[in-house]
Amino acid sequence: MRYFLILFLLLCAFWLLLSGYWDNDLLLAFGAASSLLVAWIGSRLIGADPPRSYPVSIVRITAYSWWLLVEIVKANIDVVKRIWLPKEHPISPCMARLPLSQVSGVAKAAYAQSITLTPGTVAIEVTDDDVEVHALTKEGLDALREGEMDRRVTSVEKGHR
Amino acid sequence: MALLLDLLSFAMLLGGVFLGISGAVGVIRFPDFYTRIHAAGVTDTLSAGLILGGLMLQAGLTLVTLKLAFILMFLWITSPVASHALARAAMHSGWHPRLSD
Amino acid sequence: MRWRGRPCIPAGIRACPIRSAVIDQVIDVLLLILLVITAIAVVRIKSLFAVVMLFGIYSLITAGIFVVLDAVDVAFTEAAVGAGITTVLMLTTLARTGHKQAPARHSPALPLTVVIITGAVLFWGTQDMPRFADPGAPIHLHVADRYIEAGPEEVGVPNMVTAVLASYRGFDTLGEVAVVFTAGVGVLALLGVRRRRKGDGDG
Amino acid sequence: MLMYAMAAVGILVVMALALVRGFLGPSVFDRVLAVNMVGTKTTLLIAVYGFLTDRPDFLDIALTYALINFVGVVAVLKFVERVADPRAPEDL
Repeated sequence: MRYFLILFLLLCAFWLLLSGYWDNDLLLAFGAASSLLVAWIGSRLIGADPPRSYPVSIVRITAYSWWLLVEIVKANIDVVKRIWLPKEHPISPCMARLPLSQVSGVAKAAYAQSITLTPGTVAIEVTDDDVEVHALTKEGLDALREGEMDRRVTSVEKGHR
Repeated sequence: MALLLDLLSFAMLLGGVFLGISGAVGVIRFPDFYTRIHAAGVTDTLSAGLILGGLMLQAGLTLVTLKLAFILMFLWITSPVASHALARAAMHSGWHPRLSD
Repeated sequence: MRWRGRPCIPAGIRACPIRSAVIDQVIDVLLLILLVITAIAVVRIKSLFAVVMLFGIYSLITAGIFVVLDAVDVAFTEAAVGAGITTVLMLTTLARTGHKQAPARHSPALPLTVVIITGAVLFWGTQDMPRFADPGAPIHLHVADRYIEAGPEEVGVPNMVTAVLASYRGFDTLGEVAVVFTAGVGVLALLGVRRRRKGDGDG
Repeated sequence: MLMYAMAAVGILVVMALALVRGFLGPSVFDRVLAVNMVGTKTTLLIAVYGFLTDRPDFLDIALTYALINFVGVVAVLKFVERVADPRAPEDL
Protein backbone atom coordinates (compact mmCIF):
# COMPACT_ATOMS: atom_id res chain seq x y z
CA MET A 1 0.00 0.00 0.00
CA ARG A 2 2.83 2.35 0.87
CA TYR A 3 4.55 1.44 -2.37
CA PHE A 4 1.33 2.13 -4.25
CA LEU A 5 0.94 5.57 -2.66
CA ILE A 6 4.54 6.60 -3.29
CA LEU A 7 4.36 5.43 -6.87
CA PHE A 8 1.07 7.24 -7.41
CA LEU A 9 2.37 10.54 -6.04
CA LEU A 10 5.60 10.27 -8.03
CA LEU A 11 3.68 9.55 -11.22
CA CYS A 12 1.36 12.49 -10.60
CA ALA A 13 4.32 14.80 -10.09
CA PHE A 14 5.98 13.43 -13.22
CA TRP A 15 2.80 13.89 -15.23
CA LEU A 16 2.40 17.49 -14.07
CA LEU A 17 6.01 18.30 -14.86
CA LEU A 18 5.95 16.85 -18.33
CA SER A 19 2.52 17.95 -19.46
CA GLY A 20 2.78 21.56 -18.41
CA TYR A 21 -1.03 21.88 -18.19
CA TRP A 22 -1.97 22.88 -14.69
CA ASP A 23 -5.35 24.49 -15.17
CA ASN A 24 -7.34 22.19 -17.44
CA ASP A 25 -9.69 20.11 -15.30
CA LEU A 26 -10.34 17.47 -17.92
CA LEU A 27 -6.64 16.89 -18.53
CA LEU A 28 -5.83 16.88 -14.83
CA ALA A 29 -8.47 14.21 -14.32
CA PHE A 30 -7.03 12.14 -17.16
CA GLY A 31 -3.55 12.51 -15.69
CA ALA A 32 -4.72 11.45 -12.24
CA ALA A 33 -6.64 8.50 -13.71
CA SER A 34 -3.68 7.26 -15.73
CA SER A 35 -1.34 7.66 -12.75
CA LEU A 36 -3.77 5.64 -10.67
CA LEU A 37 -3.97 2.91 -13.29
CA VAL A 38 -0.20 2.67 -13.70
CA ALA A 39 0.37 2.71 -9.94
CA TRP A 40 -2.17 -0.10 -9.56
CA ILE A 41 -0.53 -2.19 -12.29
CA GLY A 42 2.89 -1.44 -10.80
CA SER A 43 1.92 -2.54 -7.31
CA ARG A 44 0.34 -5.69 -8.75
CA LEU A 45 3.58 -6.46 -10.60
CA ILE A 46 5.59 -6.07 -7.43
CA GLY A 47 3.15 -8.33 -5.61
CA ALA A 48 3.47 -9.13 -1.94
CA ASP A 49 7.19 -8.35 -1.87
CA PRO A 50 7.64 -4.59 -2.23
CA PRO A 51 11.23 -3.36 -2.51
CA ARG A 52 12.69 -2.05 0.71
CA SER A 53 13.30 1.65 0.71
CA TYR A 54 16.62 3.05 1.83
CA PRO A 55 17.21 6.43 3.39
CA VAL A 56 19.39 8.32 0.96
CA SER A 57 22.16 10.71 1.79
CA ILE A 58 21.88 13.28 -0.97
CA VAL A 59 25.34 14.68 -0.27
CA ARG A 60 27.08 11.34 -0.62
CA ILE A 61 25.16 10.43 -3.75
CA THR A 62 25.98 13.77 -5.33
CA ALA A 63 29.64 13.44 -4.45
CA TYR A 64 29.72 9.95 -5.92
CA SER A 65 27.89 11.03 -9.10
CA TRP A 66 30.40 13.80 -9.57
CA TRP A 67 33.31 11.41 -9.19
CA LEU A 68 31.62 8.95 -11.54
CA LEU A 69 31.11 11.68 -14.13
CA VAL A 70 34.84 12.47 -14.11
CA GLU A 71 35.59 8.75 -14.47
CA ILE A 72 33.18 8.51 -17.40
CA VAL A 73 34.90 11.40 -19.15
CA LYS A 74 38.34 9.85 -18.60
CA ALA A 75 37.17 6.44 -19.80
CA ASN A 76 35.57 7.97 -22.89
CA ILE A 77 38.80 9.73 -23.84
CA ASP A 78 40.70 6.50 -23.38
CA VAL A 79 38.36 4.45 -25.57
CA VAL A 80 38.28 7.13 -28.27
CA LYS A 81 42.10 7.08 -28.34
CA ARG A 82 42.02 3.34 -28.86
CA ILE A 83 39.52 3.71 -31.68
CA TRP A 84 41.42 6.30 -33.69
CA LEU A 85 45.01 5.34 -32.85
CA PRO A 86 45.03 1.54 -32.68
CA LYS A 87 48.80 1.43 -33.28
CA GLU A 88 49.78 3.61 -30.34
CA HIS A 89 47.00 2.41 -28.05
CA PRO A 90 46.28 -1.24 -28.79
CA ILE A 91 43.31 -2.96 -27.21
CA SER A 92 43.75 -6.03 -25.05
CA PRO A 93 40.31 -7.44 -24.22
CA CYS A 94 40.21 -9.47 -21.04
CA MET A 95 37.79 -10.80 -18.45
CA ALA A 96 37.92 -11.35 -14.73
CA ARG A 97 35.77 -11.92 -11.68
CA LEU A 98 36.15 -9.10 -9.21
CA PRO A 99 34.96 -9.20 -5.61
CA LEU A 100 32.36 -6.71 -4.47
CA SER A 101 31.87 -5.47 -0.94
CA GLN A 102 28.33 -4.06 -1.03
CA VAL A 103 25.65 -5.67 1.10
CA SER A 104 22.30 -4.63 -0.32
CA GLY A 105 21.04 -5.55 -3.76
CA VAL A 106 20.51 -1.93 -4.69
CA ALA A 107 24.14 -1.06 -3.97
CA LYS A 108 25.37 -4.09 -5.93
CA ALA A 109 23.24 -3.02 -8.86
CA ALA A 110 24.59 0.51 -8.54
CA TYR A 111 28.15 -0.81 -8.63
CA ALA A 112 27.51 -2.98 -11.68
CA GLN A 113 25.73 -0.07 -13.31
CA SER A 114 28.70 2.22 -12.67
CA ILE A 115 31.08 -0.35 -14.13
CA THR A 116 29.02 -0.60 -17.30
CA LEU A 117 28.42 3.15 -17.53
CA THR A 118 32.15 3.82 -17.85
CA PRO A 119 33.08 2.80 -21.39
CA GLY A 120 35.81 0.20 -21.51
CA THR A 121 34.35 -2.02 -18.84
CA VAL A 122 31.10 -4.00 -18.90
CA ALA A 123 29.65 -6.00 -16.04
CA ILE A 124 28.47 -9.29 -17.46
CA GLU A 125 27.29 -11.29 -14.48
CA VAL A 126 26.62 -10.17 -10.94
CA THR A 127 26.39 -12.71 -8.15
CA ASP A 128 26.17 -12.24 -4.41
CA ASP A 129 29.85 -11.71 -3.84
CA ASP A 130 31.51 -11.04 -7.14
CA VAL A 131 31.00 -9.43 -10.50
CA GLU A 132 32.28 -10.70 -13.85
CA VAL A 133 33.74 -7.90 -15.90
CA HIS A 134 34.77 -7.71 -19.53
CA ALA A 135 37.25 -4.93 -20.19
CA LEU A 136 38.60 -3.45 -23.39
CA THR A 137 42.10 -3.17 -21.98
CA LYS A 138 44.19 -4.76 -19.27
CA GLU A 139 44.83 -1.31 -17.80
CA GLY A 140 41.11 -0.67 -17.45
CA LEU A 141 40.59 -3.96 -15.67
CA ASP A 142 43.55 -3.33 -13.37
CA ALA A 143 42.24 0.11 -12.50
CA LEU A 144 38.92 -1.44 -11.59
CA ARG A 145 40.65 -4.19 -9.63
CA GLU A 146 42.27 -1.61 -7.38
CA GLY A 147 38.76 -1.18 -6.09
CA GLU A 148 38.29 2.56 -5.76
CA MET A 149 34.87 2.46 -7.39
CA ASP A 150 33.88 -0.48 -5.20
CA ARG A 151 34.97 1.39 -2.07
CA ARG A 152 33.12 4.53 -3.03
CA VAL A 153 29.86 2.70 -3.74
CA THR A 154 30.19 0.87 -0.43
CA SER A 155 30.82 4.10 1.43
CA VAL A 156 27.68 5.61 -0.09
CA GLU A 157 25.82 2.51 1.05
CA LYS A 158 27.30 2.69 4.55
CA GLY A 159 26.30 6.30 4.83
CA HIS A 160 22.74 5.09 4.57
CA ARG A 161 22.84 2.90 7.61
CA MET B 1 27.59 36.49 -22.40
CA ALA B 2 25.10 35.12 -24.90
CA LEU B 3 27.90 34.74 -27.41
CA LEU B 4 29.97 32.84 -24.88
CA LEU B 5 27.03 30.54 -24.19
CA ASP B 6 26.52 29.98 -27.90
CA LEU B 7 30.18 29.16 -28.39
CA LEU B 8 30.16 26.79 -25.45
CA SER B 9 27.12 24.89 -26.63
CA PHE B 10 28.54 24.83 -30.16
CA ALA B 11 31.69 23.24 -28.79
CA MET B 12 29.64 20.75 -26.78
CA LEU B 13 27.50 19.75 -29.76
CA LEU B 14 30.58 19.34 -31.95
CA GLY B 15 32.32 17.34 -29.26
CA GLY B 16 29.26 15.14 -28.87
CA VAL B 17 29.05 14.49 -32.59
CA PHE B 18 32.77 13.74 -32.75
CA LEU B 19 32.47 11.24 -29.91
CA GLY B 20 29.41 9.73 -31.56
CA ILE B 21 31.22 9.21 -34.83
CA SER B 22 34.25 7.84 -32.96
CA GLY B 23 32.08 5.34 -31.17
CA ALA B 24 30.37 4.31 -34.39
CA VAL B 25 33.75 3.84 -36.09
CA GLY B 26 34.78 1.74 -33.13
CA VAL B 27 31.64 -0.35 -33.46
CA ILE B 28 32.60 -1.09 -37.05
CA ARG B 29 36.29 -1.50 -36.42
CA PHE B 30 36.63 -3.49 -33.22
CA PRO B 31 37.25 -7.20 -33.69
CA ASP B 32 34.53 -8.93 -31.69
CA PHE B 33 31.12 -8.33 -30.24
CA TYR B 34 32.18 -7.70 -26.64
CA THR B 35 34.69 -5.02 -27.60
CA ARG B 36 32.05 -3.36 -29.76
CA ILE B 37 29.86 -2.89 -26.69
CA HIS B 38 32.56 -0.62 -25.24
CA ALA B 39 32.60 1.50 -28.39
CA ALA B 40 28.81 1.74 -28.35
CA GLY B 41 29.10 2.82 -24.72
CA VAL B 42 30.99 5.92 -25.85
CA THR B 43 28.08 7.01 -28.03
CA ASP B 44 25.57 6.38 -25.25
CA THR B 45 27.38 8.13 -22.41
CA LEU B 46 29.54 11.16 -23.11
CA SER B 47 28.37 11.76 -26.67
CA ALA B 48 24.71 11.89 -25.66
CA GLY B 49 25.62 13.87 -22.55
CA LEU B 50 27.51 16.53 -24.52
CA ILE B 51 24.81 16.88 -27.16
CA LEU B 52 21.98 17.14 -24.63
CA GLY B 53 24.14 19.41 -22.46
CA GLY B 54 24.73 21.73 -25.38
CA LEU B 55 20.99 21.90 -25.96
CA MET B 56 20.39 22.54 -22.27
CA LEU B 57 22.69 25.57 -22.37
CA GLN B 58 20.59 26.98 -25.16
CA ALA B 59 17.31 26.34 -23.40
CA GLY B 60 18.28 27.99 -20.14
CA LEU B 61 16.31 27.44 -16.95
CA THR B 62 13.02 26.25 -18.40
CA LEU B 63 10.82 23.19 -18.56
CA VAL B 64 12.72 22.28 -21.72
CA THR B 65 15.96 21.88 -19.80
CA LEU B 66 14.18 19.74 -17.27
CA LYS B 67 12.92 17.46 -20.03
CA LEU B 68 16.39 17.27 -21.56
CA ALA B 69 17.73 16.34 -18.13
CA PHE B 70 15.10 13.62 -17.89
CA ILE B 71 16.10 12.26 -21.29
CA LEU B 72 19.74 12.21 -20.25
CA MET B 73 18.90 10.56 -16.95
CA PHE B 74 16.81 7.84 -18.59
CA LEU B 75 19.51 7.29 -21.19
CA TRP B 76 22.22 6.96 -18.56
CA ILE B 77 20.16 4.62 -16.45
CA THR B 78 18.87 2.43 -19.26
CA SER B 79 21.89 2.19 -21.56
CA PRO B 80 24.13 0.34 -19.08
CA VAL B 81 21.25 -2.01 -18.33
CA ALA B 82 20.84 -2.66 -22.05
CA SER B 83 24.61 -3.21 -22.50
CA HIS B 84 24.69 -5.53 -19.52
CA ALA B 85 21.66 -7.48 -20.75
CA LEU B 86 23.26 -7.73 -24.19
CA ALA B 87 26.57 -9.02 -22.87
CA ARG B 88 24.83 -11.40 -20.50
CA ALA B 89 22.53 -12.78 -23.18
CA ALA B 90 25.53 -13.28 -25.47
CA MET B 91 27.47 -15.04 -22.73
CA HIS B 92 24.55 -17.30 -21.87
CA SER B 93 24.18 -18.22 -25.50
CA GLY B 94 27.72 -19.56 -25.42
CA TRP B 95 29.19 -16.78 -27.55
CA HIS B 96 32.56 -16.39 -25.89
CA PRO B 97 34.70 -13.29 -26.17
CA ARG B 98 38.03 -13.26 -27.92
CA LEU B 99 40.62 -12.43 -25.28
CA SER B 100 44.07 -11.07 -25.88
CA ASP B 101 46.06 -13.73 -24.08
CA MET C 1 16.04 30.98 -31.67
CA ARG C 2 16.37 31.52 -27.95
CA TRP C 3 13.94 29.62 -25.80
CA ARG C 4 14.62 31.32 -22.56
CA GLY C 5 11.37 32.08 -20.78
CA ARG C 6 9.25 30.92 -23.69
CA PRO C 7 6.19 28.96 -22.66
CA CYS C 8 5.62 25.52 -24.07
CA ILE C 9 3.20 25.92 -26.93
CA PRO C 10 0.71 23.05 -27.14
CA ALA C 11 0.96 20.84 -30.19
CA GLY C 12 -1.18 21.79 -33.09
CA ILE C 13 -2.22 25.37 -32.37
CA ARG C 14 1.07 27.11 -32.97
CA ALA C 15 1.95 28.97 -36.09
CA CYS C 16 4.34 27.16 -38.39
CA PRO C 17 7.84 28.42 -37.56
CA ILE C 18 10.10 29.84 -40.15
CA ARG C 19 12.81 27.33 -40.75
CA SER C 20 15.66 26.72 -43.05
CA ALA C 21 14.17 24.64 -45.83
CA VAL C 22 17.59 23.54 -47.06
CA ILE C 23 18.62 21.90 -43.81
CA ASP C 24 15.24 20.22 -43.56
CA GLN C 25 15.66 18.80 -47.02
CA VAL C 26 19.15 17.58 -46.30
CA ILE C 27 17.95 15.72 -43.22
CA ASP C 28 14.96 14.40 -45.15
CA VAL C 29 17.10 13.08 -47.98
CA LEU C 30 19.63 11.51 -45.62
CA LEU C 31 16.85 9.74 -43.71
CA LEU C 32 15.29 8.50 -46.93
CA ILE C 33 18.65 7.19 -48.14
CA LEU C 34 19.08 5.28 -44.89
CA LEU C 35 15.55 3.96 -45.31
CA VAL C 36 16.20 2.71 -48.85
CA ILE C 37 19.46 1.06 -47.82
CA THR C 38 17.72 -0.69 -44.94
CA ALA C 39 14.90 -1.84 -47.21
CA ILE C 40 17.35 -3.30 -49.72
CA ALA C 41 19.21 -5.07 -46.94
CA VAL C 42 15.93 -6.49 -45.63
CA VAL C 43 15.23 -7.95 -49.07
CA ARG C 44 18.73 -9.31 -49.56
CA ILE C 45 19.43 -10.89 -46.18
CA LYS C 46 18.31 -14.48 -45.79
CA SER C 47 18.50 -14.78 -42.03
CA LEU C 48 15.04 -13.96 -40.76
CA PHE C 49 16.31 -12.91 -37.36
CA ALA C 50 18.52 -10.24 -38.90
CA VAL C 51 15.54 -9.15 -40.99
CA VAL C 52 13.44 -8.62 -37.87
CA MET C 53 16.21 -6.53 -36.31
CA LEU C 54 16.55 -4.48 -39.48
CA PHE C 55 12.80 -3.96 -39.50
CA GLY C 56 13.18 -2.40 -36.06
CA ILE C 57 15.75 0.02 -37.50
CA TYR C 58 13.46 0.63 -40.49
CA SER C 59 10.62 1.61 -38.16
CA LEU C 60 12.84 3.96 -36.19
CA ILE C 61 14.03 5.71 -39.34
CA THR C 62 10.44 5.94 -40.60
CA ALA C 63 9.47 7.51 -37.29
CA GLY C 64 12.30 10.01 -37.78
CA ILE C 65 10.89 10.91 -41.19
CA PHE C 66 7.43 11.38 -39.68
CA VAL C 67 8.93 13.73 -37.13
CA VAL C 68 10.57 15.75 -39.90
CA LEU C 69 7.18 15.85 -41.66
CA ASP C 70 5.64 17.29 -38.48
CA ALA C 71 3.45 14.22 -37.94
CA VAL C 72 4.53 13.79 -34.35
CA ASP C 73 1.63 11.56 -33.30
CA VAL C 74 2.18 9.21 -36.21
CA ALA C 75 5.87 9.07 -35.41
CA PHE C 76 4.98 8.14 -31.89
CA THR C 77 2.74 5.29 -32.97
CA GLU C 78 5.31 4.10 -35.48
CA ALA C 79 7.99 3.89 -32.82
CA ALA C 80 5.78 2.11 -30.30
CA VAL C 81 4.06 -0.27 -32.68
CA GLY C 82 6.63 -0.65 -35.44
CA ALA C 83 9.83 -0.83 -33.44
CA GLY C 84 8.35 -2.21 -30.23
CA ILE C 85 5.36 -4.49 -30.53
CA THR C 86 5.87 -5.68 -34.10
CA THR C 87 9.42 -6.76 -33.35
CA VAL C 88 8.27 -8.81 -30.39
CA LEU C 89 5.38 -10.33 -32.37
CA MET C 90 7.66 -11.27 -35.26
CA LEU C 91 10.19 -12.78 -32.87
CA THR C 92 7.42 -14.80 -31.24
CA THR C 93 6.46 -16.05 -34.67
CA LEU C 94 10.07 -16.91 -35.46
CA ALA C 95 10.24 -18.92 -32.25
CA ARG C 96 7.41 -21.10 -33.58
CA THR C 97 8.77 -21.41 -37.12
CA GLY C 98 12.32 -21.31 -38.46
CA HIS C 99 15.09 -18.75 -38.59
CA LYS C 100 15.97 -19.17 -42.26
CA GLN C 101 14.21 -18.01 -45.36
CA ALA C 102 13.33 -20.88 -47.68
CA PRO C 103 15.10 -20.73 -51.05
CA ALA C 104 12.93 -19.26 -53.80
CA ARG C 105 11.24 -21.90 -55.96
CA HIS C 106 10.47 -19.69 -58.91
CA SER C 107 12.25 -16.94 -60.75
CA PRO C 108 11.79 -13.43 -59.37
CA ALA C 109 11.12 -11.96 -62.82
CA LEU C 110 7.31 -11.96 -62.68
CA PRO C 111 6.92 -10.47 -59.19
CA LEU C 112 9.59 -7.92 -59.99
CA THR C 113 7.72 -6.82 -63.13
CA VAL C 114 4.45 -6.52 -61.20
CA VAL C 115 6.12 -4.48 -58.48
CA ILE C 116 7.85 -2.18 -60.94
CA ILE C 117 4.64 -1.58 -62.89
CA THR C 118 2.66 -0.90 -59.69
CA GLY C 119 5.36 1.46 -58.48
CA ALA C 120 5.41 3.29 -61.80
CA VAL C 121 1.61 3.68 -61.74
CA LEU C 122 1.70 5.00 -58.19
CA PHE C 123 4.49 7.38 -59.07
CA TRP C 124 2.53 8.58 -62.08
CA GLY C 125 -0.51 9.01 -59.84
CA THR C 126 1.38 11.39 -57.56
CA GLN C 127 1.50 13.86 -60.45
CA ASP C 128 -2.20 14.53 -59.87
CA MET C 129 -1.78 15.18 -56.17
CA PRO C 130 -1.52 18.73 -54.85
CA ARG C 131 1.95 19.96 -54.01
CA PHE C 132 3.29 19.02 -50.59
CA ALA C 133 2.06 21.45 -47.90
CA ASP C 134 0.00 23.42 -50.43
CA PRO C 135 -2.52 25.47 -48.40
CA GLY C 136 -4.93 25.43 -51.33
CA ALA C 137 -5.10 21.64 -51.49
CA PRO C 138 -8.66 20.22 -51.22
CA ILE C 139 -7.91 18.47 -47.95
CA HIS C 140 -7.15 21.78 -46.28
CA LEU C 141 -10.33 23.43 -47.56
CA HIS C 142 -12.81 20.96 -46.10
CA VAL C 143 -13.35 20.55 -42.32
CA ALA C 144 -9.72 20.85 -41.25
CA ASP C 145 -9.98 24.60 -40.68
CA ARG C 146 -12.88 24.18 -38.33
CA TYR C 147 -11.10 21.46 -36.37
CA ILE C 148 -8.07 23.66 -36.02
CA GLU C 149 -9.95 26.79 -35.04
CA ALA C 150 -12.78 25.43 -32.89
CA GLY C 151 -11.16 22.23 -31.67
CA PRO C 152 -9.38 23.52 -28.56
CA GLU C 153 -12.53 25.22 -27.24
CA GLU C 154 -15.07 22.62 -28.28
CA VAL C 155 -13.22 19.55 -27.08
CA GLY C 156 -10.88 21.02 -24.52
CA VAL C 157 -7.93 18.84 -25.49
CA PRO C 158 -4.77 20.58 -26.61
CA ASN C 159 -3.63 17.83 -28.96
CA MET C 160 -5.58 18.19 -32.16
CA VAL C 161 -5.12 14.65 -33.37
CA THR C 162 -6.62 13.39 -30.14
CA ALA C 163 -9.48 15.85 -30.44
CA VAL C 164 -10.32 14.66 -33.95
CA LEU C 165 -9.93 10.96 -33.19
CA ALA C 166 -11.72 10.86 -29.87
CA SER C 167 -14.39 13.48 -30.39
CA TYR C 168 -15.12 14.53 -33.96
CA ARG C 169 -14.64 11.02 -35.26
CA GLY C 170 -15.47 9.26 -32.04
CA PHE C 171 -17.77 6.66 -33.61
CA ASP C 172 -15.18 5.93 -36.26
CA THR C 173 -12.60 5.27 -33.58
CA LEU C 174 -15.04 3.16 -31.59
CA GLY C 175 -15.56 1.02 -34.69
CA GLU C 176 -11.80 0.66 -35.17
CA VAL C 177 -11.31 -0.33 -31.58
CA ALA C 178 -14.08 -2.93 -31.94
CA VAL C 179 -12.36 -4.34 -35.04
CA VAL C 180 -8.98 -4.53 -33.31
CA PHE C 181 -10.56 -6.12 -30.25
CA THR C 182 -12.35 -8.73 -32.37
CA ALA C 183 -9.13 -9.47 -34.22
CA GLY C 184 -7.28 -9.90 -30.94
CA VAL C 185 -9.94 -12.21 -29.54
CA GLY C 186 -9.90 -14.19 -32.79
CA VAL C 187 -6.13 -14.63 -32.69
CA LEU C 188 -6.28 -15.72 -29.06
CA ALA C 189 -9.03 -18.22 -29.88
CA LEU C 190 -6.98 -19.58 -32.80
CA LEU C 191 -3.71 -19.89 -30.92
CA GLY C 192 -5.32 -21.11 -27.73
CA VAL C 193 -4.16 -19.98 -24.32
CA ARG C 194 -2.86 -23.23 -22.95
CA ARG C 195 -0.06 -22.62 -20.56
CA ARG C 196 1.01 -19.12 -19.68
CA ARG C 197 4.05 -18.58 -21.78
CA LYS C 198 6.10 -15.45 -21.61
CA GLY C 199 6.28 -14.83 -25.33
CA ASP C 200 2.49 -14.69 -25.65
CA GLY C 201 2.06 -12.06 -23.01
CA ASP C 202 4.70 -9.78 -24.46
CA GLY C 203 2.62 -8.63 -27.40
CA MET D 1 20.76 27.29 -36.31
CA LEU D 2 23.88 26.12 -38.10
CA MET D 3 25.13 24.23 -35.07
CA TYR D 4 21.88 22.30 -34.72
CA ALA D 5 22.01 21.40 -38.40
CA MET D 6 25.58 20.18 -38.07
CA ALA D 7 24.69 18.17 -35.01
CA ALA D 8 21.67 16.64 -36.78
CA VAL D 9 23.73 15.64 -39.82
CA GLY D 10 26.45 14.28 -37.55
CA ILE D 11 23.93 12.13 -35.70
CA LEU D 12 22.63 10.87 -39.05
CA VAL D 13 26.18 9.84 -39.96
CA VAL D 14 26.42 7.94 -36.67
CA MET D 15 23.13 6.21 -37.49
CA ALA D 16 24.44 5.25 -40.92
CA LEU D 17 27.60 3.78 -39.40
CA ALA D 18 25.55 1.84 -36.85
CA LEU D 19 23.44 0.58 -39.73
CA VAL D 20 26.59 -0.78 -41.39
CA ARG D 21 27.24 -2.85 -38.26
CA GLY D 22 23.62 -4.00 -38.42
CA PHE D 23 24.16 -5.28 -41.97
CA LEU D 24 27.50 -6.88 -41.27
CA GLY D 25 26.36 -8.74 -38.19
CA PRO D 26 27.80 -11.32 -37.85
CA SER D 27 26.09 -12.45 -34.66
CA VAL D 28 22.54 -11.63 -33.63
CA PHE D 29 23.93 -9.61 -30.72
CA ASP D 30 25.83 -7.30 -33.05
CA ARG D 31 22.55 -6.57 -34.75
CA VAL D 32 20.73 -5.92 -31.48
CA LEU D 33 23.59 -3.58 -30.56
CA ALA D 34 23.10 -1.76 -33.84
CA VAL D 35 19.34 -1.47 -33.28
CA ASN D 36 19.96 -0.09 -29.81
CA MET D 37 22.43 2.44 -31.17
CA VAL D 38 20.09 3.57 -33.92
CA GLY D 39 17.37 3.91 -31.29
CA THR D 40 19.35 6.11 -28.93
CA LYS D 41 20.60 8.20 -31.83
CA THR D 42 17.01 8.66 -33.01
CA THR D 43 16.24 10.04 -29.55
CA LEU D 44 19.08 12.52 -29.86
CA LEU D 45 18.14 13.37 -33.43
CA ILE D 46 14.58 14.22 -32.43
CA ALA D 47 15.80 16.37 -29.54
CA VAL D 48 18.21 18.26 -31.82
CA TYR D 49 15.56 18.52 -34.49
CA GLY D 50 13.17 20.07 -31.97
CA PHE D 51 15.72 22.81 -31.41
CA LEU D 52 16.43 23.14 -35.11
CA THR D 53 12.79 23.88 -35.85
CA ASP D 54 12.24 25.71 -32.58
CA ARG D 55 9.56 23.37 -31.27
CA PRO D 56 10.22 22.15 -27.75
CA ASP D 57 7.28 19.72 -27.70
CA PHE D 58 9.39 17.31 -29.70
CA LEU D 59 11.21 16.56 -26.49
CA ASP D 60 8.26 14.55 -25.17
CA ILE D 61 8.63 12.30 -28.17
CA ALA D 62 12.35 11.98 -27.58
CA LEU D 63 11.70 11.11 -23.95
CA THR D 64 9.26 8.38 -24.86
CA TYR D 65 11.58 7.07 -27.55
CA ALA D 66 14.36 6.62 -25.04
CA LEU D 67 12.05 4.47 -22.92
CA ILE D 68 10.46 2.50 -25.77
CA ASN D 69 13.88 1.73 -27.18
CA PHE D 70 15.05 0.38 -23.86
CA VAL D 71 11.95 -1.76 -23.33
CA GLY D 72 12.23 -3.06 -26.88
CA VAL D 73 15.89 -4.03 -26.55
CA VAL D 74 15.34 -5.81 -23.25
CA ALA D 75 12.31 -7.66 -24.66
CA VAL D 76 14.32 -8.80 -27.67
CA LEU D 77 17.19 -9.95 -25.45
CA LYS D 78 14.83 -11.87 -23.18
CA PHE D 79 13.56 -13.59 -26.26
CA VAL D 80 17.00 -14.31 -27.69
CA GLU D 81 18.28 -15.72 -24.45
CA ARG D 82 15.26 -17.96 -24.03
CA VAL D 83 14.45 -19.18 -27.50
CA ALA D 84 17.27 -18.76 -29.98
CA ASP D 85 19.53 -21.68 -30.58
CA PRO D 86 22.81 -20.82 -28.88
CA ARG D 87 24.89 -23.17 -31.01
CA ALA D 88 24.21 -21.46 -34.30
CA PRO D 89 24.90 -17.76 -33.81
CA GLU D 90 26.33 -17.31 -37.29
CA ASP D 91 23.07 -18.55 -38.65
CA LEU D 92 20.78 -16.25 -36.76
